[in-house]
Amino acid sequence: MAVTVRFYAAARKAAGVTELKLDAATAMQVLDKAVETHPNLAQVLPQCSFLLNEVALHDLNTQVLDNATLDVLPPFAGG
Amino acid sequence: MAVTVRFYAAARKAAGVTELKLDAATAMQVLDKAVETHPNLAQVLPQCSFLLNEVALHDLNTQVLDNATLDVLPPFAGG
Amino acid sequence: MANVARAFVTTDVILVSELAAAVRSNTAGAIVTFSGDVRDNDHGRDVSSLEYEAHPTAQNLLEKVASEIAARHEVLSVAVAHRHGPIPIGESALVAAVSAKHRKAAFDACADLVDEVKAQIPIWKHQVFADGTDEWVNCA
Amino acid sequence: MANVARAFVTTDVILVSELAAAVRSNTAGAIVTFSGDVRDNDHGRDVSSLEYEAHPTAQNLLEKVASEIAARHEVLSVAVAHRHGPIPIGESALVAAVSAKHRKAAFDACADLVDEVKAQIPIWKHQVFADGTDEWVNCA
Repeated sequence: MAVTVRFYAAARKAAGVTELKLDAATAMQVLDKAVETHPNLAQVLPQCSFLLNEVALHDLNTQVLDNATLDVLPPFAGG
Repeated sequence: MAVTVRFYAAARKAAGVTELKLDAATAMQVLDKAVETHPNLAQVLPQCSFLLNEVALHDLNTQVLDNATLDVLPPFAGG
Repeated sequence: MANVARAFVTTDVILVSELAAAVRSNTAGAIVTFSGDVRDNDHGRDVSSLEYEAHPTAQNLLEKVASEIAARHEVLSVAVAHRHGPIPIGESALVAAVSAKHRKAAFDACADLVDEVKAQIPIWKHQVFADGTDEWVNCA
Repeated sequence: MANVARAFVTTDVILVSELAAAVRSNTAGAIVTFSGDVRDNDHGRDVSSLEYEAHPTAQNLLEKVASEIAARHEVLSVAVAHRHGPIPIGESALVAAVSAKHRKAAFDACADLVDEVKAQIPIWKHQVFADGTDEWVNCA
């Protein structure tokens, strides 16, 4: 499935890019592929939460549909 | 001793006057004399606190000096 | 050590924004304000007008309470004002503002300040109801 | 049932007085406001500039949090705004205002609202220090 990964804040800094487009079947696979090509992500991903098509994702084994968007959100720091 | 008693808020309403001048030796005597001439004070005095020359008075048996001022303060209701 | 930016009684309108500005600083991360406003009802009865009476010592005592709050909490600056005389419905009777590095101290100190003002400052509220009756609040 | 008067993210200056006015009513006896301001220091280091980044869902989530707070407390009206983009030192990043009949509910709801915004809204803070280094806050 063609998936877009979007990186925010510290995740974007670690990735060095704003988004990636890649092919994967599950959310976990998306992240594994992203770390392969952008290894600095490995340090920030364990702290992150994720949105699949802008809905909170609780299980990384969830399958992704074609054209899905996976957002990588570092710990919030509003206020 | 010549003493001035000043009434505030609900105490003034009960007394019907803003202040009284009377002769007494203790704070208690001042209040007793005030109630004698203004009996409606009897209902409000038990809830009141007092200032003798603008300092909080904790013992009504305290002697009053000549020209002292005794303030009668109903329960506060600021804010 | 925290400072008392303002502490006063007045018969004029009190602006919350003015007290907030008085406690503001570039080191403060949080400002909490309280405004106690005159309501058009009390215990289910319509209030048509309202007046506060302040004892001559109210100003000094307000300064004292503000200093105590500034010393008691981890805050940067404290301001408080109480209005007396007639106050139109919807306007502020009591305004407090507190700045602090961190928000919890600002919330705690502001709530504590309001409690202490209500407990310690010799000010009284007189309400006139829509039916023409009136009362001194807190005095049966 | 309490209402949400305002809930928005913005890149403009947020005025506390505007949110306070939005929650005001003649039945409200208490208005509590919070302003979380950009400080010139953090953990003892001088901050020279600061920027917030907001996720596209931040607006919707802010509305949701405000509604939850309005339902959870005995309050009349709730307003909240979060600024993003660059924010000058001393200006507000997060502003909340709550009105209630009684002050305790207003204080509690306003503090709860700020806590929930910080926990639930996808917004990030980027600080640049005087020594030229920078950090995304909360992310080692």
